[in-house]
Amino acid sequence: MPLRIRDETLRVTNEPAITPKLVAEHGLKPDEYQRVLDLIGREPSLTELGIFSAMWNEHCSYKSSKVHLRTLPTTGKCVIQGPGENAGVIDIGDGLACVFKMESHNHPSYIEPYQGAATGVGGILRDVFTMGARPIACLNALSFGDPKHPKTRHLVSGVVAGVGGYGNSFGVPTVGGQVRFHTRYDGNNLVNAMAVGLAETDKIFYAAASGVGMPIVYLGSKTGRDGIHGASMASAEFDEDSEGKRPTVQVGDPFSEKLLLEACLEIMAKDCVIAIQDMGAAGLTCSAVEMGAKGDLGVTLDLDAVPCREENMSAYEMMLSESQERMLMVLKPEKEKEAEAIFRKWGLDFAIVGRTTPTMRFIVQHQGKQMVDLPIKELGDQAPEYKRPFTDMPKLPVIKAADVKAPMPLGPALQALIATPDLCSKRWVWEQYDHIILGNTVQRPGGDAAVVRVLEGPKALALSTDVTPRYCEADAFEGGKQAVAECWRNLTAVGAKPLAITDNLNFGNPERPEIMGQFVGCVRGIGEACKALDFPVVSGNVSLYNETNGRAILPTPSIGGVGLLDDFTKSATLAFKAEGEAILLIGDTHGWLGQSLYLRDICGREEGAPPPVDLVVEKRNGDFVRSAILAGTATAAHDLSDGGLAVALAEMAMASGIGASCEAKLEAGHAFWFGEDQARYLITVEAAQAGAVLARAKAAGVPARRLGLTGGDALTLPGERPILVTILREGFEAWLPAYMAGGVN
Amino acid sequence: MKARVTVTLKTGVLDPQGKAIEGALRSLGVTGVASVRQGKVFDIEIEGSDKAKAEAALKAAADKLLANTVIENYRVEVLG
Amino acid sequence: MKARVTVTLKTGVLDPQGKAIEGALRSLGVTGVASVRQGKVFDIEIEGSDKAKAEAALKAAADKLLANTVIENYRVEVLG
Amino acid sequence: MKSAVLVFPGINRERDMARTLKIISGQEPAMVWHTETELPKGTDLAVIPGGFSYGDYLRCGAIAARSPVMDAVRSFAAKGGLVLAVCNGFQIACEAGLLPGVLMRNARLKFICRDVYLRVERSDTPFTRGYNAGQVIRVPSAHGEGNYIADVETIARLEGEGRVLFRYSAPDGKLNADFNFNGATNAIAGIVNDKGNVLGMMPHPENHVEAAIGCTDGRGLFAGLADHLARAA
Ligand SMILES: Nc1ncnc2c1ncn2[C@@H]1O[C@H](COP(=O)(O)OP(=O)(O)O)[C@@H](O)[C@H]1O
Ligand SMILES: [Mg+2]
Repeated sequence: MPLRIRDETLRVTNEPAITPKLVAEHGLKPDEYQRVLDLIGREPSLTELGIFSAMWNEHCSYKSSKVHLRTLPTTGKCVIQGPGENAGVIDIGDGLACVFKMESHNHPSYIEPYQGAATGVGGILRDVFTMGARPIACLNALSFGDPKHPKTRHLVSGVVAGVGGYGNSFGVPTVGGQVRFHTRYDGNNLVNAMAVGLAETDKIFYAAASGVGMPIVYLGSKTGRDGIHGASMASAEFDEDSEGKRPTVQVGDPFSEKLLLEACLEIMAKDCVIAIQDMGAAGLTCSAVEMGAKGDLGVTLDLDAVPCREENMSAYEMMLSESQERMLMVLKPEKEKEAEAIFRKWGLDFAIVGRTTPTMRFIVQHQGKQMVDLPIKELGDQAPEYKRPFTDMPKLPVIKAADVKAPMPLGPALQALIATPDLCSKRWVWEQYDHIILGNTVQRPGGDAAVVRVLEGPKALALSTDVTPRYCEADAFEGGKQAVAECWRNLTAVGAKPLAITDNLNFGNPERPEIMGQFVGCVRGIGEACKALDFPVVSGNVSLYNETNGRAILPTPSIGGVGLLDDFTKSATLAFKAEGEAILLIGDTHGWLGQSLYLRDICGREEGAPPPVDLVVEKRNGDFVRSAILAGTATAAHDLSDGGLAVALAEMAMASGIGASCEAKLEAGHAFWFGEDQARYLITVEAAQAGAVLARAKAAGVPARRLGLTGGDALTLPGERPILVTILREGFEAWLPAYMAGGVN
Repeated sequence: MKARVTVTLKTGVLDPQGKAIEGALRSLGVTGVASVRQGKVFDIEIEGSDKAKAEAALKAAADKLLANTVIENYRVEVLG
Repeated sequence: MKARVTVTLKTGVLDPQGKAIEGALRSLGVTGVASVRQGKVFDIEIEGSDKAKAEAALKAAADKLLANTVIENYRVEVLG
Repeated sequence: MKSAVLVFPGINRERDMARTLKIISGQEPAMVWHTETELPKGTDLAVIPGGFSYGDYLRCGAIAARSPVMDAVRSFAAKGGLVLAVCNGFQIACEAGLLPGVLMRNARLKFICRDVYLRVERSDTPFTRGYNAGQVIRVPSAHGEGNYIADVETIARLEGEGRVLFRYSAPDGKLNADFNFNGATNAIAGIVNDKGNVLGMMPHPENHVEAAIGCTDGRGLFAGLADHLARAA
């Protein structure tokens, strides 16, 4: 590697020489370092190397994923701001906007589950209120290893406490999410956190600086040596050693974040702010460079002004610190005093640490020395971009229902299924989250989508996170489609019109063609579904290198969807409402057992092609269900997903305490009851209306059939002994608390 | 036997509690406090009288449960 | 100057956290633990070098804020 | 009803409380910053809302209890003014010496957010006149430290003087350990001071006042207060 002469204008005497080893430790490949040299025409200083390493790592630069992400549909009638800002923004009418995004904090949560999860929630909340929105809800999608793995219980306990600890104290309701277990997450659990906020459409704040000579203000908590290398860590694969290395863990301070929220919103209301950017991954570096680069301006920072909580911090450390609860803001100069007074009132640090310049250079000064002098645009835009080779996995065979022997009758199979780690109630988790604070939670966790009233109503947002990783593993393209379709379906099942999504793409090492193949396949599937369902992507996050010793996680593209209800009092819930109502099954049932939970957890076979998703049918069936809900005809609604028809029926019964009996002439086959065919829902209607609803479905080209009637205190499947709803509930509620108490594996 | 395990935050790890307490002391008019770091103590009653065994058991307890060794240090004292 | 204030629960005051830790230790296989009581330590950096003055300030801090004297005792040590 | 809602750094249910006061009384409450040394003139109900004042660092409510505005609340209460302290507010009131006892970590050490059933012990107080004695109401609770503890004499006095207004119970009003989810002594969910003008309670009646949001069992408390104040005026 040709090392060049040090630049004499950078008189950095106390920094070590740049060696190939040091370059490698910064995660820069030799060709990437060459790119640095070509770009600046000299050897970088250590601080500069750190800055390149932070800006050009996978986490910040999206170098492996960018080319593919560009293919996603990001525009639509409701979209105000698509990907590229701190969060996506959509128009929900009445001058209001919904601001939302999902982000991962996987690696930190494995190393220190409580603080890792907590700071993950803190980070995504900052992304949302940086844009001028008051957070109104959080969701969390969690994937853990095999329950039998010795670390799993500890991770579940810490992560859940951390998500709750931060959100509860900050004061935002955590209203939904997912929890799954699979041995492929053993060394790499996933913590994806989503935040949703509300703003006025004409008061959205962006990161792009404007105007030369404007003061750049540092706000929030002081800087310490937290999480230096954090961003690089998020892009590095784990090995046996990394548990020993224990990089500096960031500690969350939800109290300071709450103060920061109130101070920021107050300052924004006073019209003081030109641009604002939170300090997330790669802290001061990333935020300063982005503000300048997006605004076509240079930035000069004076590190002597940065509020530090530790002594003798070097420029390198200050530039790369990931201390939490900090912001950078470009202020209207005439508002300096006013802004400072607001921050002082909230007990937060406020310091002018730099200015915008006309030079397009990123300059950092510390103790009278110039530590950094880099071209600001190139730092962001010239990051390497890879078209990594990828291979598609061979298609798996379609499993014929006739080839799957039922190991037990339907009833016991149903009871066993709803007591499995993936299907059991997640009450133990969401009861640790304050899901009602702010007084707008219309539908709490436990239904298909959470429903959160907007201001005083009647509008409300429906929120859901979804993905079925085992489908993605079996067929990335279909799995990507399915993740979006299921999210759309969950929003539809409460009666909402799905508007837009955020995606959080969690995969293994993209340098392996088969992993890259999963990524590309899923992104294609997501894009196709988003187009077909008019459900654009407005924000997202990519987390790669989730693998340990060469074993990757299941491909897990979490989808977080937002839907709109014009009148939340019309929203549907999944609980049966009354006895004697007709239960209708919407959508076609072929009995698709491949990759079903029945096949995996009852028959012990994790096999076959996953159910295909027909997006046209998906839309037609969903639109029909939504209109039945909004017309008030459907008294309850629930989409069918994991576990199929029998599980969905049981969930509706358990939510209400009312039983159901199915018509005797129905198929008794396991494939009918547990198959996971897509685009299906269950609704209930008054018995007298059933005929009319079925006729309407027929006219709309929507397959629909009558399953039976609600009533009694037991669920009766055809040819089976009735199962008391209370017994179903016991099984459903038992597993997770017992597991966490150490009682079961 | 009585024993005490003291758990404190490692240097450099943010201590939001300590920070809030500093501020509160200042506004209560307690002067001269430059910084506060908060930790935990566990006062533990141990059966038997084998000091070495007790110390080993406590170290195990601290490692497994009482301290989060990613961000905390601990100290075990068997007081006898 | 460095100082430490240790705050512990008064005897007789129920300590759910300590109880839970006892149980957890048992299930982790740490044997011989008869009881656990959890308390707090505050490691405080004091300005100046007047030990008596420091002690007075710390007592004030503990009385006014660090301990809830309804249920807690405290002990002040100036380590110098 | 002229109410004042205290605002401490880190408090986070002040908006919920303010909205409820407005819904029930039709009057916007005054929001009072913790550094104030007086309550607004004419205040007839002071409310210490829920949340995480000062992050619940040190001890829940400890730091807020020592802020300037609490002196104002103490003298307001001493003159007989009505004080409603909910959740973190209850913790603050105990730390401030307005109410006896302490709120310790929940018995199972976890933060729990769920609807709980409260048995209303008596209806002849300004806080409970909107209910019947023995009535069971469903209100949400959301806290990690609500396990009420006091020394034996204090508990005996509270019980003897009829100062326990709310207890965690089963839906049928029976006391049952399964429903005393935080492990509070005698299933105590809410108590008043010796003069009966300061109520501290852990659950959140302010989150159950709208049918649209699922339940209106919390209304009685606020409607009762408004009624009491209207009659007193
Ligand atoms: N981590 C979590 N946090 C909050 N709520 C959760 C979490 N995990 C699951 N839930 C809730 O439990 C319910 C069932 O979850 P899930 O089976 O994933 O629903 P669906 O099949 O409708 O997508 C949902 O209401 C969901 O929001
Ligand atoms: Mg669903």
